[in-house]
Amino acid sequence: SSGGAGGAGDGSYTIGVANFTLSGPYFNGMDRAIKARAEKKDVEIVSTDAGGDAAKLASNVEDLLSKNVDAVIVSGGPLESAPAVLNSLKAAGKPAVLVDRKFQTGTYSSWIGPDNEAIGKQNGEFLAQRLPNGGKVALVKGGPADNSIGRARTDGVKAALENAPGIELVEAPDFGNWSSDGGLNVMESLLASHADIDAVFCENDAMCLGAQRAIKDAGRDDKIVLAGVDGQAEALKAILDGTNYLVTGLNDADVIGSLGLDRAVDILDGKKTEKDTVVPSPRVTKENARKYYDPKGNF
Amino acid sequence: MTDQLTTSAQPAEPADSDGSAPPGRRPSRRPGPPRLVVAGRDLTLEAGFAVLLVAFVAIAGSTTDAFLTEGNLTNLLKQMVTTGLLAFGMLTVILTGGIDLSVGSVVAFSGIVAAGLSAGLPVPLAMLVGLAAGTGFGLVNGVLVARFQLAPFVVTLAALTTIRGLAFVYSETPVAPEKEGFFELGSAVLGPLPVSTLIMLAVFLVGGIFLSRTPAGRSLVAIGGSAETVRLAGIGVRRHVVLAYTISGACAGLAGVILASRVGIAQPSVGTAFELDAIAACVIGGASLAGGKGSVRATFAGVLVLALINNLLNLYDVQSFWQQVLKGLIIVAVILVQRTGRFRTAGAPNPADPGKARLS
Amino acid sequence: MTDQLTTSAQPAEPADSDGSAPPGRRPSRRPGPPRLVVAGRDLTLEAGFAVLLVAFVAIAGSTTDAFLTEGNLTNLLKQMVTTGLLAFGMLTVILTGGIDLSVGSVVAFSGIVAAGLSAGLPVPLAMLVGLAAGTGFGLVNGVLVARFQLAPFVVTLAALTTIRGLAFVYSETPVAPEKEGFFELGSAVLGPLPVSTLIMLAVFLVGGIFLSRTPAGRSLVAIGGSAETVRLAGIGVRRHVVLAYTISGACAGLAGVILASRVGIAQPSVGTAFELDAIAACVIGGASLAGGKGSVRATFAGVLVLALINNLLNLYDVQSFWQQVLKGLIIVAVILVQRTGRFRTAGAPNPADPGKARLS
Amino acid sequence: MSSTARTALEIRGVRKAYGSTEVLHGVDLTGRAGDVLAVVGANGAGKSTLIKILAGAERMSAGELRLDGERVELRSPHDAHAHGIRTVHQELTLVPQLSVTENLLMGHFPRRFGGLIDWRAAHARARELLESIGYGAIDPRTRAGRLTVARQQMVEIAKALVSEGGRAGPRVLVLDEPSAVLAGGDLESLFTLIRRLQRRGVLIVYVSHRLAEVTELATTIVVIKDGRIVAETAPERTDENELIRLMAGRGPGRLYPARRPDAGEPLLTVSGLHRPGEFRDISFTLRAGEITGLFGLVGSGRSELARCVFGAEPAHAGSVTASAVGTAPGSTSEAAGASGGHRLFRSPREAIAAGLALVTEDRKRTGLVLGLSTAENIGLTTLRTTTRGPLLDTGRRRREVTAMVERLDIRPAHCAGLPVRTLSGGNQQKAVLAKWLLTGPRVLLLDEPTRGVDMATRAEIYRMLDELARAGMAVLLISSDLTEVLGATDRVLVMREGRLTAELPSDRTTEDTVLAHAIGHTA
Ligand SMILES: Nc1ncnc2c1ncn2[C@@H]1O[C@H](COP(=O)(O)OP(=O)(O)OP(=O)(O)O)[C@@H](O)[C@H]1O
Ligand SMILES: Nc1ncnc2c1ncn2[C@@H]1O[C@H](COP(=O)(O)OP(=O)(O)OP(=O)(O)O)[C@@H](O)[C@H]1O
Ligand SMILES: [Mg+2]
Ligand SMILES: [Mg+2]
Repeated sequence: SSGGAGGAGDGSYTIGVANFTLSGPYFNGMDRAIKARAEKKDVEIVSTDAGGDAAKLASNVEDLLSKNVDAVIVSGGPLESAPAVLNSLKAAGKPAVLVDRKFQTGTYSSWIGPDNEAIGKQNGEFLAQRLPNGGKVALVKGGPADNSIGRARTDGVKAALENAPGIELVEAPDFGNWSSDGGLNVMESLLASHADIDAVFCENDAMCLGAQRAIKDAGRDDKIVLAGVDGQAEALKAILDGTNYLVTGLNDADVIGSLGLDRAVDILDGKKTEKDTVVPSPRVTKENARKYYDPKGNF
Repeated sequence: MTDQLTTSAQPAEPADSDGSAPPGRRPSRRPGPPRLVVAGRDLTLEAGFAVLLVAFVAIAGSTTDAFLTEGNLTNLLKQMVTTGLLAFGMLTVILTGGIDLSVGSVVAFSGIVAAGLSAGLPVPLAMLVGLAAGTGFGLVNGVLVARFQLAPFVVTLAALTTIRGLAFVYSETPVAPEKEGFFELGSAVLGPLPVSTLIMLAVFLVGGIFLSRTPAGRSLVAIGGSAETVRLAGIGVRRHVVLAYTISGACAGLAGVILASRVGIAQPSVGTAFELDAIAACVIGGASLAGGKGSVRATFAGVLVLALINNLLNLYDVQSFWQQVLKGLIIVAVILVQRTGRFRTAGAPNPADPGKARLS
Repeated sequence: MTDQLTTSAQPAEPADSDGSAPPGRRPSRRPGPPRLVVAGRDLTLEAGFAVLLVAFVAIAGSTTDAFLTEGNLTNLLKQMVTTGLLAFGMLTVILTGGIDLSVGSVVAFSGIVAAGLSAGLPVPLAMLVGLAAGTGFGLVNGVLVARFQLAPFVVTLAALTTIRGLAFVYSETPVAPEKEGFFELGSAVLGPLPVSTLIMLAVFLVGGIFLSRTPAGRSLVAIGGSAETVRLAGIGVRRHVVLAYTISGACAGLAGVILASRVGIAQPSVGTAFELDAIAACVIGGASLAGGKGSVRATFAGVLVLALINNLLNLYDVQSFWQQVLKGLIIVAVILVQRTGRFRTAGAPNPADPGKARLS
Repeated sequence: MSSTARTALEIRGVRKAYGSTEVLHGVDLTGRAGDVLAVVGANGAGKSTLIKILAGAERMSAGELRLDGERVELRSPHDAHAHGIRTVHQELTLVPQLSVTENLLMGHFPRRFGGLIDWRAAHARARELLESIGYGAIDPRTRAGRLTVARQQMVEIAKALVSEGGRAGPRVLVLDEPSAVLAGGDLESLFTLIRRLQRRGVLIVYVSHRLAEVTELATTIVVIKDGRIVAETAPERTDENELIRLMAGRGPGRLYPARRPDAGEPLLTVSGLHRPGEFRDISFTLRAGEITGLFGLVGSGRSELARCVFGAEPAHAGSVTASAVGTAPGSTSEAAGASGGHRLFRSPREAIAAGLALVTEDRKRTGLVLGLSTAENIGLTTLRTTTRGPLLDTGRRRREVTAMVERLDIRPAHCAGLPVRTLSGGNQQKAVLAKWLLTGPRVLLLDEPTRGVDMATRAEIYRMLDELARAGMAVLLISSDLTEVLGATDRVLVMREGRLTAELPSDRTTEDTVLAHAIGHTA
């Protein structure tokens, strides 16, 4: 593409996507969901990746503005806030649609994302039911400590389990870095220091998949159950197969991504839209997993 | 392009050509490749980079409209600031034969401290504290390396980890300063130029003079060539090594403060892998990790090359993962072209010293 | 502890003492600090590490019940595998005076390719392809460094970026192999020992023999000391440098395949900053980034030290960012103790060669 | 000099130990202003150690040092400088990346504008300094690493004369083998300089293995043996033979073995070898049983020529042919040809395979791997061949190395496991020689092989070369030492500015004649 303007005139838009990072499957899936949706709607997409660098995200957005895109979808991932990004979009008068991550500060046009605390709560309630006589629940966090998405999820779980009878919570001291190998390592350490874990909650499915492997290697897959978040295809499959991976909270990158694209187009078309949209995160268990399992999905 | 670079990439004495190339008289006394000498300074290496950059710009300008817009050029200038500041500090350390891996963590720490303190202190003071924190970390690194004779790689790797941890200890969550004044440093412009870019340019200018024209600067370079020689010349080696790490820490502190101001929020997790870009800029600019060899101007060119690569890949709409693939390949291509030019001019790949050559 | 280490950390030439100390005869012919010589091998450095590790274990075992459980020890053994494999490959490269920053990306690429191909190919074959891919990347790195005389740091930094990109190009999403056979390598045990750990030990054993007892291994070490001397002795320098990077690539490929098998799912994003741990292990083990100096056994001890630090910090339930702070401080403490021991035995901090000392 | 001159330097009971090895066992020395105090001794006797202590580079374990009667402590080189002691160390210490000016004026730069270095003035001062001591040919703006070893040595000497403000010279000038790489006019310049400083009342401490030089220059000669002073004498009261006996503890014997020219068939033929900027149209033949000397002034291109013959550097034109005779069982291949009429060794490996060996002039950089043990260094050339299966044959290696250590009398006798770095200079040189002898060469090229080697060892090396030649080897001895180049060889090739200018029979040629050909003043 020659980087030309889409412009509302001929009805075709060019929309920029500013990804904070693409190196997690979730964010990557989001990016591809946006692209897939754009293809259907005949919108041109320019996607950028800041590789986890907040300043680069800001300059990527500036690069996008240099290319005269009509709107920018910001997938901020673990980024708490990005005033520079929102300011430059505001200054250029281009709509800013946030997907997944809602920034704490700054003005944006619209946000579409999950309620992370609710997902956590929902998982916690599931585990409380599962462990009526109490038990030890381990929490595997993604980190780093400034990641409020993860914190919200863990807080949700804690809120649901704190008052449940006989439940003891164990927080892994180290972070799993949102990846399967990280989840594996953290779980191995937990298993070594706690012989009596009954359930594990991980802040995302990738870590849970690693944790599940550690539990299996330790030969304790008949005693420990797992709960994750996201609805990553491999996790859905594990749930569907009837393993000890029992539940996840769907945080569907496909849905959020395509809604985000739709929202951007709606705004450009001048339609009146909601400002903040919480995408529901249904609880996925063996019963309903088939409905959500799509091995060829974007995530 | 290759042809023009032939005159450029002579290994030369980058650090040397700054200082010791004689003013005036007999511009090309040694038989050898043609060299560009202006006002007594040997600018062959720099001229080569200039040619490379002009080529870059010409190609970019003629193939994508977005490149030569004011917005994009300003953007480019801003994007260079962090890497530029870090690269200058890194260069002083590399010249002594060391390395500083901790700069990314220092960026995070200084930024978050400055942002955090700005709530209670006047903004300039809070920023100064951020800068001072970076300087202090650099000092500690320097003392561990010089006084206790520890390997710079391990010392600064440990510092990378520790300082990152401290940034989180200071604040687990991102800090968003309230005062508008905090954002000025990062967003102010002077005419067409961002103030942050001007600060970086000033660091390169003053730093260049420091390294090429002051006894302390020359001692740093000499230490990288042979610390023992410098010691035998009655010059305090440790003191200068400490100085180099302190400069690097100060540059990282400054970069951290500017970055927080520019992004508008300070995160304890910012700055991961920043050290790699900074080192890459130095090495693309011909610096040798063995020490004693490196040029301020060529390092600046290295920073520019890296920023251009990123900018162009974005403008050409290259997909993220292919960007990574291409970025690596382009870097190799750039140093290969540089090296090839060197081969040609030198007649042969200096077989007398392949060990050094490999390291450089 | 310090006292015991006094006998340990004599600078010596660790790699050297492998090959050239004649077995048998005159166990302690050199007057000097007490040295531990067993069966003609000078094990002073290793003994020092052993003391350090025993101290570690004793303290850990007596303060936390969880440490000396079978489960935890098995964990420890498993968690060493990746760093161990990467560290051995890194050591061969460091011995030549180079560095390989690309190992983390190679881990990701090999793992994801092996996992991806395992759908269509027999598992061992798919894994072999993963290993071969790593070897191939190492070969390319080696050729760029040795044949084109490019700086190892930039070449492998570019490779880091490019190979990471290629991993994503191969598959943007994690790949979960279907076949049970894929997980065997990572989870199988032989008696109390994980097979993956045994593989790593075998690499260290065979690799140690390679470096200390074969012409090619000795050439690698000598090249790091003085490439020109080696070239004039009629030994092909380039070939050996290529070999070193190829070994590093192969080790990273192997580590990637084992990791994917162990985790059960291969992610293109795995392995970020793995190179830092690998380099740290080598340097904690006394290797010099200037080349020519490094010990296989001490590198192994370095791997163990790093794994123990991580393990203990977890067992003591230290919060993540304090873990980071402490990890850095402990690393500095370890090399400081090592260095202090060295000072004592050598009588003085060898002022004759501060440059080298700083680099080492 | 007059015996009434004040005592400038007094050393009492100096001891030095590395670890638990004591190298100096209580050395006493006295030097008066204007003296040339020559310190002689065998390799490893402790001369350089003593000098490092004087330079503040090493600290003594016990003892005291007085300057002009006043006790001083030298904690660092800086202290030594502050007391007016300047040193030229045995090993070159220039920073190769920096210009000559920077190396010379390091720590003493002229400045302006509140601290900035005035480079113009610095270069001018460096040039002035070099010219004032007769080394004006060196361009102060050249990178030090580009200079030949000899020129670097000259810069080292000049450097020792720089002090604060570049004016007042040193009180004590310590020279550790300054002449080892100098010849002809350059050596004369050094002597002139020493005499001039002497007249100014500077105490010169002079270490050298060239006894002729020592007896010519010294006012007092001190013999050091195994870390002790064993004799103190004046040049007029002693002779070279006595000195050698004092140093070595045994009679000197003949320095040069009697040679009877007995050239066999040609083993190495060099013809029309050409490398632009370094040497032109070089042709010569080395024959079995013959020792050929190659003399020339510094920078005449001898080292480059040797490296080129050995395949370490490419040539522009010409050929090198090694033809072997059937006596040696070893490899007897011819040089591999690149194209017709232009046959050269493309790598040292090919040259070695054809029976060549090259002892380079810079042992620290190109002769040894300093971090490795002596045994490993000696075994380097035979690394690929001393194997059993895929592994090194450590037993055979050890036997070979031990035999070489004994044959060349490398000290200390247990050096095999020691880092070669800790050997004294002369013993390092022997280790390099040992490395090459292990390959069983047919043609031995030696570039300044006796640099820094004591008299007794030199005699051994000459005897060894004689032996090797008698056994059918062709030897090329590159040297800047006129006496040596005539004494130890059968014929001498002379090189000037990259060309061969003469071939002279050693036994019928005078030093003056050789020098005349080297300088270009032939009748
Ligand atoms: N750093 C060191 N560690 C251990 N031993 C050393 C060290 N430096 C020198 N030695 C030993 O001290 C002794 C004296 O060495 P020194 O260099 O003073 O001899 P030298 O008289 O200068 O010999 P040469 O004529 O060969 O230069 C030698 O046996 C040498 O091996
Ligand atoms: N005035 C000079 N300045 C710098 N380099 C010089 C000068 N004269 C000659 N050279 C260089 O010296 C080299 C030839 O020196 P080479 O070492 O081969 O001579 P040599 O006769 O062996 O001298 P030496 O006695 O120093 O070993 C050439 O590469 C040449 O470029
Ligand atoms: Mg000496
Ligand atoms: Mg020479």
